[in-house]
Amino acid sequence: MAFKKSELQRAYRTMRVIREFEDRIHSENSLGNVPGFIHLSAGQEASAVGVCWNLNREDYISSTHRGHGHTIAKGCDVRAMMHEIFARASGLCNGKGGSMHMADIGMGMLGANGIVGAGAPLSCGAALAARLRGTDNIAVSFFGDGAYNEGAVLESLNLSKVLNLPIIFVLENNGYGEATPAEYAVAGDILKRAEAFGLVAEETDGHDFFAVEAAARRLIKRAREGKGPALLHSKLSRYYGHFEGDPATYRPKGEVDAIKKERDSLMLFRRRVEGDKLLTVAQLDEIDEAVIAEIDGYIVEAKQAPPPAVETLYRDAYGSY
Amino acid sequence: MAFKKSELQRAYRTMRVIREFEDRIHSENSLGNVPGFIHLSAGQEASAVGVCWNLNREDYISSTHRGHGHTIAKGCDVRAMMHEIFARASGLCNGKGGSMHMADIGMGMLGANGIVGAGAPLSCGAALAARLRGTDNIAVSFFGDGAYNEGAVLESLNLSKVLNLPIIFVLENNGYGEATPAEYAVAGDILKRAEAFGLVAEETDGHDFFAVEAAARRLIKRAREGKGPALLHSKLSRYYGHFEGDPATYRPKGEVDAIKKERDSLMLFRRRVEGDKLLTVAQLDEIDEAVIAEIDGYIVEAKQAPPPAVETLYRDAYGSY
Amino acid sequence: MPQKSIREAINEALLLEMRRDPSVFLIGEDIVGGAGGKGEEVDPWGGVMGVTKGIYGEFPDRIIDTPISEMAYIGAAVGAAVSGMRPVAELMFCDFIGCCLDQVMNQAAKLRYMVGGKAEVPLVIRMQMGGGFSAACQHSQSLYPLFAHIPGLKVVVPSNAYDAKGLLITAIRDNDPVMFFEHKGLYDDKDEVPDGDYSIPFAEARFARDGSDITIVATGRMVKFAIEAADQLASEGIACTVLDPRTVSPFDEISFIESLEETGRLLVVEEAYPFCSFASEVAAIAAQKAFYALSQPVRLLTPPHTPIPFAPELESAYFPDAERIAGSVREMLDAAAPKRGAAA
Amino acid sequence: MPQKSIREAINEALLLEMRRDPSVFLIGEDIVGGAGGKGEEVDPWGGVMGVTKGIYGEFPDRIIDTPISEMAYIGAAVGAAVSGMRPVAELMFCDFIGCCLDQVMNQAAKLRYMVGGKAEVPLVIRMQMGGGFSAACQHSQSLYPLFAHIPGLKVVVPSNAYDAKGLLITAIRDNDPVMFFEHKGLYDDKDEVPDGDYSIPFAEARFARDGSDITIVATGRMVKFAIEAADQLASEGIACTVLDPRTVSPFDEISFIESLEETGRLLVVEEAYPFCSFASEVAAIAAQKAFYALSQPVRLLTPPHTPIPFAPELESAYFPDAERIAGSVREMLDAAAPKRGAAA
Ligand SMILES: Cc1ncc(C[n+]2csc(CCOP(=O)(O)OP(=O)(O)O)c2C)c(N)n1
Ligand SMILES: Cc1ncc(C[n+]2csc(CCOP(=O)(O)OP(=O)(O)O)c2C)c(N)n1
Ligand SMILES: [Mg+2]
Ligand SMILES: [Mg+2]
Repeated sequence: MAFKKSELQRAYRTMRVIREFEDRIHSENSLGNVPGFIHLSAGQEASAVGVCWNLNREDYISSTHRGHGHTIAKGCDVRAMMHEIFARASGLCNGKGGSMHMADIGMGMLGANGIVGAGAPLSCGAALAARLRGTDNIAVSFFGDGAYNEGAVLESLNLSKVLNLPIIFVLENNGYGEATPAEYAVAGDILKRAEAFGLVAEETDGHDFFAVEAAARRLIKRAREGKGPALLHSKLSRYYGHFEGDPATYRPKGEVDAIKKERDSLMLFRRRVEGDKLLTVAQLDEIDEAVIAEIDGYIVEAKQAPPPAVETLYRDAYGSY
Repeated sequence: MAFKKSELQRAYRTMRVIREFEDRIHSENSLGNVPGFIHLSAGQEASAVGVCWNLNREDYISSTHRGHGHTIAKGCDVRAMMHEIFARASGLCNGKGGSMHMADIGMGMLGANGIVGAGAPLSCGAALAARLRGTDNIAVSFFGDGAYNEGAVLESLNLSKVLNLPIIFVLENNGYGEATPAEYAVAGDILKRAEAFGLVAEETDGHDFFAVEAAARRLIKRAREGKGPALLHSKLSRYYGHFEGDPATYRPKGEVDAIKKERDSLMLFRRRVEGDKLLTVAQLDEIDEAVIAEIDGYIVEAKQAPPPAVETLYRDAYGSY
Repeated sequence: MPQKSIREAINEALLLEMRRDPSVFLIGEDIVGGAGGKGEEVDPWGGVMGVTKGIYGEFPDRIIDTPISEMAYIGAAVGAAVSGMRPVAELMFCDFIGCCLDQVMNQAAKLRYMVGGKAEVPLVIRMQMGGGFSAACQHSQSLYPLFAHIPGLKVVVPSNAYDAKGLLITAIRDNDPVMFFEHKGLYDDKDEVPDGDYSIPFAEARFARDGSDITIVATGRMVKFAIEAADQLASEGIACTVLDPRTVSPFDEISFIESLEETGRLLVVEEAYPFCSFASEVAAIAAQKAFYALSQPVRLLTPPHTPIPFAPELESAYFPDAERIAGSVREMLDAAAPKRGAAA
Repeated sequence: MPQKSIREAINEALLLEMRRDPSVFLIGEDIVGGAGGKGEEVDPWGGVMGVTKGIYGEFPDRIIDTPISEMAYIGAAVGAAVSGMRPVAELMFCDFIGCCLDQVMNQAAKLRYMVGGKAEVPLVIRMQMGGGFSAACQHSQSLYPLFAHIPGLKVVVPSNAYDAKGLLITAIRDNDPVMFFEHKGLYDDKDEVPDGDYSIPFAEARFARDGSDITIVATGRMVKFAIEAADQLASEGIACTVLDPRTVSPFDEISFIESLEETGRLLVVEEAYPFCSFASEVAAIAAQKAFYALSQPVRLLTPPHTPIPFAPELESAYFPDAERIAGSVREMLDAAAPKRGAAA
């Protein structure tokens, strides 16, 4: 697909926003400024943005504990997200959810999730709803290599095929589920597993926006046409520990550095668009600077924003009770 | 494998015991004599006996709601089973469990199960225990086509391969999970599903004792040698409704009759051993008669046996409390 | 008014709501039966108890049979609810919650709260519960206390056909996840049930009997037994209030406390396990909020703290029944303690 | 005696039991870490909180990392227990029980009963619970009441390092399935803990403080806060008993009732959800069995009936703390009602 210049700018910008969002939370967290359990997706930007590139607002995604990137890629309010990270009343979830529960149903984002694999059934439901309503909307379920062994995900693969749901399972394989290598925990063959459930399955380079975008486009088109569910195996890496605080000593020395040097998603994108003369270095630098300023602004603001009022604690458990 | 005459007699006898056990419960149930929820395995005898033929007492099996055949094939006390069916103090579970909870840990029978798919993890555990103890014992998990879509089973496939457990998953595919055809509910390909998790998978004719026995033998041998888990897809049929009381109107007319006429496990066995002149008609008839009398004796006795004393209600929830 | 069984009442509520609101759909295992098969009937089962029988004919696209994958399809119902539908999922037996609790407890129940109120989960999960069939320990449980423990869920336990219909209609129209418990032993119980649609508000207990000597709180099948006992006791000159909360969560504390203020005595009769249960909760509310009204110790009549046995003789000793309810009431009234109520 | 943290105490209990009994093994997610990988450390994690760190070195074959498949590996622990081993499984957070409840509730808990006592399930499941980390609604729950509701399970909730070690050793030697709850906020709390092995019987509550004005029942982290409050109140002349049940199921009714008979007042402080909870259970027991000892209404100090919020400000308002405990006690003692106890 030929991208317009503005599209390329938008794609790069979104990836850069994710990276900056994560990098800044990382530093804020090291300073003890961020409450709660945080899982960062730096390194995985291309996959989130490449998949969501093909989605409308009315399409739904579900995400994982490592959900900032997906949430941003789906178009949710980054400012409100940052406020949520800082547990502010003005946060995306009014300070009730935090990093692991970022969600914006109106934007088609069903939520990050503290429970590994739990998003897959939710996305099946959103896909079913789309079908029952007779729209051509689809749903995406993002999950990790570790989650591929959860009953919730495995049952969902089967259910999605039985009901011929318009859903794409995006397995973001960063090589580890917490401290456990995927090679240990995922037996057999990743693509064949999905294929054996009757899904179409493809593998893609999750560091490369263009590869992800193209693969997702094919699979999503099929799904919109009622041709059924698919799995996209997106191979990528995370830059930080499993959670903020994890020194990641289970990774071989130098693993992350090598990837950063050779397969960084922003670097690959730049290389491609600069090489093909689609965007100039200056144009890209400008985006970088703007994003750095934007995210910094959010952080400054979020730090000063008021926390939720204590009375709100008692609200929102029910619509009525 | 060449069977001794006494072995053939034992195999036939066990299958006949299962058939008679189920047929008689069916008639007793129609008369309102049997309490509780009953699922009969008539038609599925060859699979239970063919698999368990290769097991020692120290090997473990887990079973399903449709567990009488497996329990008998594993060598549990048929008399005590019948007493359990009639809810007697002298029952296999002292009248506490009934049809859905037949178990005899000492005989390596971890239990029928009221929860679809729940036996698979239990058998993984028994297999793990065998490995930790350094024995060459194995475990078998029997389950149905419907159960092949349960998270518990799917996770177990993966876990068994990751831990290289000595376990055989025996998928007894009788074409239906309750009123739902397997073609509808099991997406994709049955063998490939297990293979995609890294298991060895074979298909066998579950009506044919000799076919099942041979296939199970190969897979169990591998497992005993530490070569890992396998799945045996045993294709067969059930003769009665899903549970006692189900008129099974979801089955095409004549389906069961045709199978009874052409693929009945006892008939196939007889045809083979009579044809090969391994056993005579008279020898087989003699077994039939003896079994009929035996089961009848159990029923007569069970009907007269005393129910459990009410005080026993309060026992056995805990070893100590 | 027409007499209808609980089975019919529920079927009718489902049909009426499906007609009224196109976003209502049903999902579950064998709630149609025979999917993709070659049987002659279009809906050979209609659920294991025939509750959804006949709906397929009118709404073939809105009643969906799934594989045996509770986590996936209950979760799909949650996902469909969040994205704007009103699913009514059937979990065949509440005992199977062990296979899908996460989607109920961590997703459906918490979604609204965790996003600061900016989501709705208009989901109903219908489940069978209860004993009396010798269905043994994995098919006889009454696990509503487990659900009632979880904030974010509403829990409904109807005891008769009229209530079942009206409460189910309320449940379907409610914007929160509602766990709807149907006692397998009551499906054939008949009652006067209007044909049209009507709804019964949550947290409004029903006074099944009025009497000033004692308050008996009971749910589900126990209401029936409590009424039997109360009628027997009435002939002995003992006047019992039988209070059926109908919804366990939210619970109608007001009616309950009012009743205790009148009677001063409390017997709670429950079919569920006793420990950390709804029976405990009712007693705890009394001890907190109607303490001075109570004239004597609260009494709970429940099964023992054991799994449910198979043998009919054991099972009938396990569950409370009318006789034991009446016996408990008599013992309470015989107790020497003076009535304390107004004095405090 | 050496000072050890709860983390150390648990690690030590595990090691001692593994040395003593070759059938004890550990299974869970990342309880070693780095399985099959190329990192430099042999056990880079030792569990997400480092509790099992160092065990791999001594017992590489008896500490097993699994895929993220709670139903399968918790079920495998059940199966291994039934077939003669003594597994200690770790469920990283008790919140994850939603993914494996069936194996706990319908298998482990019921197996012994359903086979008429002819099976044993010597299984321990260790789980993190509790709030205070802004870990939000799916990583902060204290779900022990849910487990305590299920007959067949034992439920242990230690509040300090000495108890944690002694109770875990008892749990491992016990022949029933034991749910062992570790509060994530207490792992670093230190206490005098002997090096050798010792066991603490179940159903023996600990009197953390003795006092005749009121009985405060508290578990887990709430014990710490209750002690803080009691010490503060002591300086105001109010004498509190702080009763730590240590095991929620079985519960030490005897000590509890004895204490109520002395104090006549009951405050239950719990971190778990309030409805159908252990707090309700304790109050219900009081209302049934210590009714005449009570001089005033029972009081429960618990979180509200909502999920757990993320923001630190909300979370700290959500959970009881020492100040609110002290406040509740003062209010209770200020209440006008005369002490009734002995009179009745
Ligand atoms: C049901 C459940 N089990 C375990 C956990 C703990 N946990 C959180 S993230 C995680 C690893 C997930 O790995 P993967 O799916 O590969 O995602 P990644 O973290 O690599 O993005 C685990 C085990 C959980 N949150 N939920
Ligand atoms: C977790 C769970 N879900 C649903 C049921 C209800 N149920 C009992 S048997 C059965 C069908 C099982 O089908 P299959 O595995 O093919 O075994 P079969 O009955 O054919 O032997 C179902 C759905 C159950 N007992 N447990
Ligand atoms: Mg991963
Ligand atoms: Mg079947």
